[in-house]
Amino acid sequence: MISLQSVSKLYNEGRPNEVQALRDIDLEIAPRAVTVFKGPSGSGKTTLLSIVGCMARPSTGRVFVDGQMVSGLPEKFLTEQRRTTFGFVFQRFNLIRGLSVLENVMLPAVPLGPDHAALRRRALDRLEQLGLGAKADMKVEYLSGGETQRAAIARALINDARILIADEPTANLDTELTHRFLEIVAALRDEGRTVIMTSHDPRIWEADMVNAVIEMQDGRISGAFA
Amino acid sequence: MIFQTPILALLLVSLLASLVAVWSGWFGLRVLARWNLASGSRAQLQMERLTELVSTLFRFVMLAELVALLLFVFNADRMASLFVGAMCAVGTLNVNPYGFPALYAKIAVFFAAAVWLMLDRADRMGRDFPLTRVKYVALVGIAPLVLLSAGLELTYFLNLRTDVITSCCSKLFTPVNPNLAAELSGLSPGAALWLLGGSGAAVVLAGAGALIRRRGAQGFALAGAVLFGVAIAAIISVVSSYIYEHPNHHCPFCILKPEYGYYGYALYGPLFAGTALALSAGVLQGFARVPSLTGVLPALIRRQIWLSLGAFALFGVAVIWAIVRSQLILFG
Amino acid sequence: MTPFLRRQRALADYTLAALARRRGKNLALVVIFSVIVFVVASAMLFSAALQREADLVLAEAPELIVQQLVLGRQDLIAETEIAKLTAIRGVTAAKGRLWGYFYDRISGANYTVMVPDDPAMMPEPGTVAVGEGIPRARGFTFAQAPLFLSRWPGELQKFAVARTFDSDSALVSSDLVLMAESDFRRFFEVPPGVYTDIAVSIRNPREIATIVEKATRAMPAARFVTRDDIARTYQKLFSWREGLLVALAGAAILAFAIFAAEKASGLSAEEAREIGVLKAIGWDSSDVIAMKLWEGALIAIGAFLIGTVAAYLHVFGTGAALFAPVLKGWSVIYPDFRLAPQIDGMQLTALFLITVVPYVAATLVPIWRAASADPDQIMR
Amino acid sequence: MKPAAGLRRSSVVFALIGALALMLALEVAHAAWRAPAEARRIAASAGLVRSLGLTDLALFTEARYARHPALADLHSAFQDNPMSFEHFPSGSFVPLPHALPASALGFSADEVSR
Repeated sequence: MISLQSVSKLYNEGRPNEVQALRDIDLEIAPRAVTVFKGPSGSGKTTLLSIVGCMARPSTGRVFVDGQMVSGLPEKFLTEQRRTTFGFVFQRFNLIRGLSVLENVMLPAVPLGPDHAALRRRALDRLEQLGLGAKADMKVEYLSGGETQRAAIARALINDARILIADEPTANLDTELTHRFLEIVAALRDEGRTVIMTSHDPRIWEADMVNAVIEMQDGRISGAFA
Repeated sequence: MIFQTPILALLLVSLLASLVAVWSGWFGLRVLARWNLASGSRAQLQMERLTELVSTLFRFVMLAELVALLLFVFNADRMASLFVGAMCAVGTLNVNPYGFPALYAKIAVFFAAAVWLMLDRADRMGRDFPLTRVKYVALVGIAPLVLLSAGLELTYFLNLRTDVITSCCSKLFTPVNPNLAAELSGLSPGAALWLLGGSGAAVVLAGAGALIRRRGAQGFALAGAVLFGVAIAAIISVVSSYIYEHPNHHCPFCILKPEYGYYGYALYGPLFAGTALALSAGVLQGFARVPSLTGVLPALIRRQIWLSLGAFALFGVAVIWAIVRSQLILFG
Repeated sequence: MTPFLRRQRALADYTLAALARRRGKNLALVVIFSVIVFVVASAMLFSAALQREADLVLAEAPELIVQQLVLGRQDLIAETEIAKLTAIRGVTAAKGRLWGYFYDRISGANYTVMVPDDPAMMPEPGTVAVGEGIPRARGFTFAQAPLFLSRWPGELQKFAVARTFDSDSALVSSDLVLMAESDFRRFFEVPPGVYTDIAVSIRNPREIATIVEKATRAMPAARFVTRDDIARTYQKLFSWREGLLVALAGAAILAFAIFAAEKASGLSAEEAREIGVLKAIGWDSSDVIAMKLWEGALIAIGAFLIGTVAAYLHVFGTGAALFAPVLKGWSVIYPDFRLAPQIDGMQLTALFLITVVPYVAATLVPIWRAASADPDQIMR
Repeated sequence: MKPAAGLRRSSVVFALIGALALMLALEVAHAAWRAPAEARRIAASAGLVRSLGLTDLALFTEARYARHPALADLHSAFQDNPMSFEHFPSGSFVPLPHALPASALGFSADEVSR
């Protein structure tokens, strides 16, 4: 359960290139559901996602995750919150080149210091589930687009995050892969996870398994559909 | 004199420590003026990130200073043969009036930095950085100490003159001379051991009390500080004699020499560690009631008290072993 | 293993994986750093070992040497002065020493010609005992080859070589030619009744200062060199030179530290993006700093160990082959010596502080700068 | 540095560092092991020093004043200024004997050590 109360975000405050990315947002995001933000680029979707995901502090306003206020936390604690609660799939997936798929998947767990062998097994299981078991030792730059995305999903889930955040996950994928992605998302929701996405891909917000679509424009919420 | 590898290494560490101290002192002043955790502004965020840098730098400097403290004494010992009359570190440190003050300043920096690091650690455990102001007030206080220590050290090394006839530990630590060192060596062995045992018991009692009642670590810190003083006095007055197996040799430095199996390190290492932990437990106790720390700080304090007691116990074992092993019989 | 250690190990794993991607560049870095450590460590070990050897060997030198000074230059000293010295209480013995230099035009070498102090070492007239450097300088091809000495063209004096000192004592005896006193005085035309200088033995070393004071009053024109003066001269000679070399190497270390800082701060766009990704997926600044410190620590400690281990082999295995040319200078006779291997905690500590600390220090601020990137920048 | 399958990179590198540390330890041990033999050799040299009445090492034999730094003739060529650059390379290794008593030099120790 995530709620935002009159959240605004300013970038580069006090400088000539000041940008008001979010204006006075009030929002509740349901748990165990798939929520999609849609809107043109520059509408503040991504900024909202990074505030929801404890990646950035809002300039004003309050953010609650599971009833606990996180908006005033120093970065260190915000990070702690983030890495145990959220998993991220970025627009360009952002896997680290030169490392193997397995190494990439294990990365978010490093600061927690888990047992290496157990972690490795967990990562391999996750890759197996996503159909990447055979490519675990391959360098990430040799993966195809769909495989890269699935590797990114595996990485996002390695700390067993309850909330998966995906920024334009299907921007570079063809229809078949998009369907494959939606299947994965549906399976995750059925596992009891919350999924939050941004997208301007109609294939996503028209999909059946999406529970809520929130439309944004100029840093404001301009509409919500269930 | 300055072109000697150990001296160059020591000066290098002092220089780095001074740079860090000056910069972080200045940053501390800025924090005291502008710290506002409620603000989400860029400047505040930047400041929060800089605290990370200050902590990292301080930890690094602290480690380097610890090694440098060892090297300082070791080097003083080694250079003794350069000076007429010097037999060990005492003579070298006595070559000019800055030697001993430089050593004391280095020790003070060690304790101050140790306590500060613990404060820093406690601060970072609280979700609202509750001790930030305290921490930076302390830092603004420590910075001049670091500079003073570096200045004394530099002055000392620049003024090393080999044609000065200096004194040796056998002259300094003899009961006949009217000075503090002589007073300490003149302390009767029995009284010194009783004092040491007494303050050791006080430390154990204070520690047990603080562990059971979950407060009163300040008393433990005080007992630890007293034990430190008494222990140094006892080392000079009696323990060193046992190690040298010679009733009139009272030097607190010669025990660091290889001839005596580097036994001094077994004494000073635990003693310094135990005292530093005791002091920081005492200081932290003052903040145990800060709301965001009530959940975590008592556990940290308890751990420090346990570790401190353990270190003092190691020191005690080293003292007893020195006495048991020795051929020297002072009593009986 | 505790989570703390597992975290450290995982951080090390990551940094190694990252380093392995630019393997050539990073190996080159380690190699350059190792070479710097090697030079500094060799200088330290070499001078410390020489110094120790000098200390121990010269501890047996005469307690006091008395030289006659004329116009500020050393001159021959009269036998009558010996009595003045033996008259002082505490002086066990005072003996005139006969020694000097002989420039050998054939080999271009300077020999030290000497009459031994101890009668048991005195060669028979007509024979000499020589250090191991003399046969080498002369290119003797067979064991019993005689030594011909010539002071000017046309003059030639033949000495049988009764004994050659082996290279165990080369450091003190390499260029020596020992002669009987009669040979010495005749060959060098030193009149009877004078000596080069006087060696004084003193029973109690604590009395040396008092004895020098008394002797100065008795012989105001003389110069007194005590054994401690000699030992101190050597200690300073070696540690001063070592320090200077280290200071010079310090310039190299500084340059290297600047280079390291530059490398750490001039992160490529790729690396900066990577750190952004790490932060975005849940690494804290302190994790990134710890990871980068591992990078520095692995490079620095690796280089430190490689450099130190190699320096030991260089100094004690090959006899400091790289330093020999400097020490040798233009001397024709350079002792063929091996030093007693010696390495101690203080040397290692000082070496560690002087090489590793600047490197790590130089990278700290750039590391922090990289680590404090905004985690959300990767999404923008 | 290519990790073998299943072997962590850190294991490989820690093992390498461990091996280097072990070599360093072996060198320390070697120095300790050689010590008695070296002590005998040094004692023999020291005996030679005693019976011959030597005062200096035979390390710098290129010139007469370099041969005996402790007894050097203080006014020979190239030595007038303690900081003067040397004619001989080893001169850069052999500074003036600083420790000589001021009285014997005829000028103050300050001037010498500067």
